[in-house]
Formats: sequence, structure tokens, C-alpha cells
Amino acid sequence: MINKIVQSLADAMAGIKDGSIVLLGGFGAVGQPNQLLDALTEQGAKDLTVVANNAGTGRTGLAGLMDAGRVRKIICSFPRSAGSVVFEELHAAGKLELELVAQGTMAERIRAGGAGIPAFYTATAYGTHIGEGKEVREFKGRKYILEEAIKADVALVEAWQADRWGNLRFRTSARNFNPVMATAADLTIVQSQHIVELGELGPDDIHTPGIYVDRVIHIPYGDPPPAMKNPNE
Amino acid sequence: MINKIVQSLADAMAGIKDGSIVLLGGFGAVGQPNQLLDALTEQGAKDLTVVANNAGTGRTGLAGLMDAGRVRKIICSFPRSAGSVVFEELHAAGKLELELVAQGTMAERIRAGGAGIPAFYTATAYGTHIGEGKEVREFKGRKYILEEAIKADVALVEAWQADRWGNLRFRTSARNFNPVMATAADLTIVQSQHIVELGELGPDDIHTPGIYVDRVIHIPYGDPPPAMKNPNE
Amino acid sequence: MTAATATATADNVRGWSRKEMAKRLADDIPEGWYVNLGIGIPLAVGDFIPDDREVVLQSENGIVGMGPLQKWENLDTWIVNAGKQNVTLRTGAAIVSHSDSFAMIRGGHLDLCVLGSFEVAENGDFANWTTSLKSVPAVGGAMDLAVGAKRIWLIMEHTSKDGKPRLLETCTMPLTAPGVVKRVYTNLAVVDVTERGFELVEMNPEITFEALQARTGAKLHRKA
Amino acid sequence: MTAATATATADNVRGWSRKEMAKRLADDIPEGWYVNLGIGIPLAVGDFIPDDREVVLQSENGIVGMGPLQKWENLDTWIVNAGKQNVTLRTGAAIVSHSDSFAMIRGGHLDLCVLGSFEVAENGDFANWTTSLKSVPAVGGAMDLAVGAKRIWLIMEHTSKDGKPRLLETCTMPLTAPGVVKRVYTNLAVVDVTERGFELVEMNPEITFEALQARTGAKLHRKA
Repeated sequence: MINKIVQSLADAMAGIKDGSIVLLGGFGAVGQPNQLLDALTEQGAKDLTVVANNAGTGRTGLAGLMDAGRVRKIICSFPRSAGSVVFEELHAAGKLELELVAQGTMAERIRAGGAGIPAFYTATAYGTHIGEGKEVREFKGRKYILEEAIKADVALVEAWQADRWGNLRFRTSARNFNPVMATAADLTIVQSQHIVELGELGPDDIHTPGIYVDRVIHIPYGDPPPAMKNPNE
Repeated sequence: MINKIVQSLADAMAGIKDGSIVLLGGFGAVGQPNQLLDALTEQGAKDLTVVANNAGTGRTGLAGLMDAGRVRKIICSFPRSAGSVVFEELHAAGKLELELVAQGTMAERIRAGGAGIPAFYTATAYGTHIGEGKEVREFKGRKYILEEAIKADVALVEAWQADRWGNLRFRTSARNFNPVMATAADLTIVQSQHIVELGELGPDDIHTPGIYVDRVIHIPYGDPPPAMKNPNE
Repeated sequence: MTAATATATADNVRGWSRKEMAKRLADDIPEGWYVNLGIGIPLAVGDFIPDDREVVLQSENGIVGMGPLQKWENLDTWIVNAGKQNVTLRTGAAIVSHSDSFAMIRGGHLDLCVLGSFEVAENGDFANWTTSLKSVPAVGGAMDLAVGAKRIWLIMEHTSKDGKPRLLETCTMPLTAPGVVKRVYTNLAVVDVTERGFELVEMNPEITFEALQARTGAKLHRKA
Repeated sequence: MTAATATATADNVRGWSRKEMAKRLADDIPEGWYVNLGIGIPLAVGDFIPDDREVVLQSENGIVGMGPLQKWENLDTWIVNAGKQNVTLRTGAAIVSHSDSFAMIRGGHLDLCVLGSFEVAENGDFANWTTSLKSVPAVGGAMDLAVGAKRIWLIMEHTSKDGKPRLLETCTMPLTAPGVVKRVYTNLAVVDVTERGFELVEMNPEITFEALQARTGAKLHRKA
């Protein structure tokens, strides 16, 4: 019987090596695999390259991993935001390399990594500072730059529902980068709010087929999540 | 009010010009926009380039369009199959140009067309007859060929459910090429087995968002379709 | 016009408020368009599209059919827009992943994207992502939207806080994209970006053409 | 072995039946693999994977979790496999679009793809899509599967109908992909494709090594 569900965060993190490239789902506060990030900090792998839209806020989750000195480089589109203090400190101190990528190009590079496309052309960032030094090529009178795929060792993903085959569904805006991250890593680890029986998710309703998923851990944090409650209550 | 639902096949076909590139959904017998194809034959546009996985069977649908002399060229992966008589006659007579493309490359070229990617590299068909003459490039020690996007004037799509915004859901294997075809044409026309109220399709359950759809026509052909009945009954 | 002319010669001409700019822009969006509204003033454009004119708002984090901001009594923090505000979904909304959302954006499926900007040039170049490369900049989805949407309209102040023109012959700040802007809505005017450069569509009644030209860093053409 | 040797010297050695070949191959697929089975004999491999060994079959038209062929009493003609046969979906199956299915295939997510073939060379080249370019060939998804799956295993007759070897030093027919085949299951043997060429894994008991070598168009190495 295929059973991708693991019982502990330690089991979920087993085998992640120093020097790994790690993809993170999440955008803003939603769809972030925060418990997996804390577990990765606990697990101890270092010299990591992290690919995520944002560079973490506060001192937990991604910021916690960076604060513990485990991240060598971050590839992201929006490093600086309210509360990205750890990133700013480390980057200013020269302890954290930054590769700034346009958000859509980042998504597409990862999609390419998962889809066996080593490189593609895009108009995004042509003629800008971010596109400088990249190969330029014209197709049908318009100029594009060459971008290479991102393939990773590990992806950390947050889902709404998962079954033992690793089939996933996401809830509204928590979908974001999660499905594409799941496709582009050798080891995709999912924290899921709900575990459902195999077959409960209809064939036409699965967002991420289990083929992309290696391990699932059940991390319920209330349904609806606490933050969904009316703060005026 | 946005209302993409049209009342007649003539309205659905309005404005399709001679020389158009036309994408067709469908794989095998399922998800084929057959009534739209018959209506296109009726409408009369000629000198068409058709992009479809197969080259039609029998004398109706795509084969009917070809039989009426409207198709100049077909781009497909599997032209010859049981019953592809019209294709074989026309091709043998030099009246129909064929561009043979690997199935996955065809899907990806159309996906690229819809996604603003003018060209990409793929290992598929490198070192084969189909890849001959194409630009070869090495990435990380492996060889790939350059493939360009396919962008079309018209896409004909078959869906299971559609609403007035053009949001679509497909049923099992009838999904096939339909979603990707919908993304890559200036004019996407859908025949749908069912029309549902706006809001009936949940935000997390829509396969093709209405942004990709221009016109929808209700073509019910029984639920379950006649062919689903037990022939031994 | 004499009163307006008098005001216009004064240095303190304010022109339209941000809300008036947003309303003016919203009036130009026809029913049925798919529109992405950038973070900040652009997002306010949505407030001025009447409910009975169906315009579908896209948010680059994967919403097609975004509604107004949520109210406390019905908070669902799992639904956020690109500015990470809690928004509602309209009836008919669809959610897609980030990669599918940017395929949609880059693929030319949005009729319009409205962005704020620091600078715009008469050749359609614009600079809205960072004032300088010395600090650590964040780019987000601006460059993808800039090259992907069928039309880029900017909504911005006509001049900087210290009175310097933001409509220029050439941008001085790092570009977001070259040659893509079609129209600019400022507090003082609505300006098309055409083959021959900036072309005046409409002026705020408080200002004269000459005063507007004086506040613009490139030649302003009257419509032919 | 004497009886077997005697048989092997005869020209009419049949070896394993197609069902036996399919069963032999199926025995080598461990639980948990994601596997695409090509049209024809490869598809029969699925019949020999026991229900209690969960192997997930992918069909390139968008099924992840394909089950056996449908029976008349429950026909749903909307569910088809890549060979356009009506198949069932296993509990846990997912449907994806063609573009997503080939992203999965090309992206290296299948553990195994089993294909039929006309020819295979000792460097891992194989030719399975057309015997000649003179007629109009159909390629389908074979070239995508060939470069995308982690392993390509072929299931094929060891020789052609007129007795010519199909395992060769160099393919004579148009290639499907260069250098990708890892293992070949024939009616006479199981052969690995390694750095040094064809390496014998197992022989049909009806044949001797020498007789097998005589029916093979390239050097057969014994496992070190």
C-alpha cells in the first residue's frame, strides 16, 4: 500500500542535506508551510538556497531558518516587506546572497524545472536592470531574454486536503506557489490541514496529483484557522 | 452584464476569416468539438491551418472540414489512425500539408503560445528525424532543441459545464487538449454539454477561467451521452 | 476659464484628488474587460466601477474575479490579493496557481493593467519598481504585468513632491519595462502615449495648457 | 539444460509468450512506482501487477491512476486511455490536461515507461515509431515519454518475423530517442543496456547463450 503520510516532523525532514535548494510555497500569510520550516530549522541542514516569493517576516518560519544561519542564498521577487528584518540584517551584513527575479519569471522558471524545459524566452525584464547581461533574442519582431529552469532538491508545501497517495487540494489564495513548487523538487514534503480518505478527492477536483508528492504530514491548525475569526468577537 | 453565451452556431462562428489558424480540443472520441467543426464547415472559412492531435476520422467533424477543402495544413502528432481516410486521400494528393509534431511538444508549444513564451528548449525529438534542422543547445550536459510557440486565431473547445462568464469544467478524459487550446487563441469558442448559473462552479473547482473564453454555445447531447449506454441493452 | 487660468499660474495647483483620478480612470474601463489593478492608488480604481458594469479584476496571486476588501464580520483570511489584503471573491470568481496566473498575465490575456509609477517617458518606458538600485529593491510582479497586459495605464502624480516633472523625455530611474505605456492619468491631465509622444486627452480645468506643459518634462502634443 | 540446449539450436525456438514477457516485466515493478505503459504489449503489463502491490499507472492523455479496461455493464465512454480504449479509474486517480500530463512526463516524474520497439541499439538508442519515413508516420507521445521517464524499458520480440535481430549495434530505422533505454524484455531474454553495451540479466531456459548471441545483432555481455 502506498502511504506517504508520515507521523512526525522529524520523519518529514529526514535526509535533507546541507547545500540543498529548497522551494517554498506561500504568498503573504497564506499557504506558508510554517511548521515544516520550523522543523527544517530543527533538522539542521545548512548552506541552503531558498526559492520563495518573499524573504520571511518576524523571527519564525523562513525568517527563523535564516536567523539560524542556515540560508546561503535566497531567490525571490519581493525580499523587502513589512517585518523582513532578518533578511535585511543578514543581507546588509553580506551573510545572505540575493537573486532578485520577477515574480512571473520565478514561477515560470520553477514550472520549467518541473516540466523538463531547461530554458525559455520571456519579454519580462528585457531592457531592465534585472535583465542585464542575459541573452537577448528576437522572435517576430519583439525582444526576449533567456531564462533557465530552477530544479530543486526539496519543496515545502502547505495544502488544505491530502490523501495517502499525496493527492492535494488547496483552499482559495493558499494555492499560490504551492502547486508549482511541488512539481520541481526531488523531495516534496507537504503539511496538510486535513487528511482525507483515498478517493474522497474526485479525479476532476485534484489540484496536485500525488505523483509530485513524497511525504505528507497532518498539521491541523483549526478549521476555520484561528486568524479567520472575527477579531472584534 | 457579461454574457458569453450565444444562441446559434452561426453566431458562434461569426467572423472567422480565411487563413485562420484553428486549435481543436479533443483526443480520441472524447472532448471533440464536433458540432462546432460542422458549423465551421458551414460557415465557409477556408485556407485554414488546423492544430489537433489527430487528423480526423470518418467524414464528419474535422474530416468533414478537410473533405470540404477548407484545410491547407494540419499540425498534429497522430495523423494516421483507423478511419483517417480523408486525411490520407488529401495528403497523398498533395492537397494537405502536414507538420508532424511530438504530442508533448505540441501541447507545450500551444501552452507557450497562451503563456507569452515565444520559444523554449526540449529534449523531445532531439537526435530524431522530427528534430532535424532544429537549433540544438546544451544545458548542463544534455542536448535540447528549440521549439517555437503556436498562437492561433481561433480555438474550438468542448466542455462539460460552462457559465455566462465562460468558466469551464471538463469531464474526465474529455479534458485532454481543451484547456490548453482555450488559452492560445484570439477567439475561443466553446460548445458545452451543460450551462450552469454563475457561481455554481466553485472558485477552487474551475478548470478554465472565463478570461480564456469568448463564446459559449449550449450543445447538449444527452446525459449520459448516448455512447455511454450499454450496447448490449 | 479666466479663474482657472489664474489658479494654474499659481504653484500650488492641486488638480484632481487621488479618488477623482481613480474615478476618471474607472470611467474609461468598459464592461467585460479583464483588469489587474496594481497595489496602492490603482487598487482604488475598483471602488469606482459600478456593480452593474461587470469588469473582472485579476490579482496576480491567482484570483480572477476579485471583489472589494473584506469586512470584519465575515473575515476569511485565506483570501488575499497581491497586496496581501483580505479581499472577497465575486460570484463567478476562479482561483488559479501563481504559475497559471502569470501565464495568463504574460500571455496577453488581460485587457488592462493599471499601475502607479515614479516616471514615464514619451516613448512609453516607465519606472515604478525602485527609485535606486543602491538599496535592496523588490520587484514583485510589476515587470510581468508591464510586458503582458494588452494596455498599460499609469495613475500617478504629474510632478514629484518637490515639483519636478514625472512625465519625461527619458526615464532617469531603473525601468520596469521599455515602451509599453499607453495612457497616463495624473492629477492634472489624461495623456496618451503615441507614436509622436505625449498627446493630451483631457486637462484639469484648474490649469492652462502652457502651465501643464511647464510641469511636463517632454513635449505635450494637442490631439490632431 | 540438455533438453533446452537441444531446443535452442532449432530455428523455431519460441521462448516466452507475450503474456509471460508482460508478467516477467511486471514482477520487476516495485510498489509505489508511477508507470506509463505504451500501447500494445506494454499495456498488458498492467494485468500482471497484483492489486495489493500499488503501482500507479499514468496515461499520457491525462490519467494518473488508470485501472483495467471497462466492462460493458458499466461503460463510461468519456474515460479513455492513450490507446483510446475505455478504461477505469482507480480509487485515488487524478485527471490532468494534456499539457500538464506532458509536463509530468517530460519533467522526469515517471519512474518507468514501458514501450514496444522495432529495434534497440547497444548504446540505448531505440526505434519504435515508424519503420520508414516514406509513408506518413504518426509519432504520438513516444518521443516525449522516451526522453522524460526515469527509466525506459522495452518489451519486444528478440528477432523480427523473418528472424533478423532487433537488438543491434546501431538502429537502422528512424530513432525515437538516442541513448535512453535501460532494459529490454524479449521472448528470449532480459537484457540490460549498460556502459559496455547489452548485458544479460536472464535467459529463457529453452535457449543457450551461444544461440541467443546468434540471434542478437551486437555483443551480449555476461554480468560481471
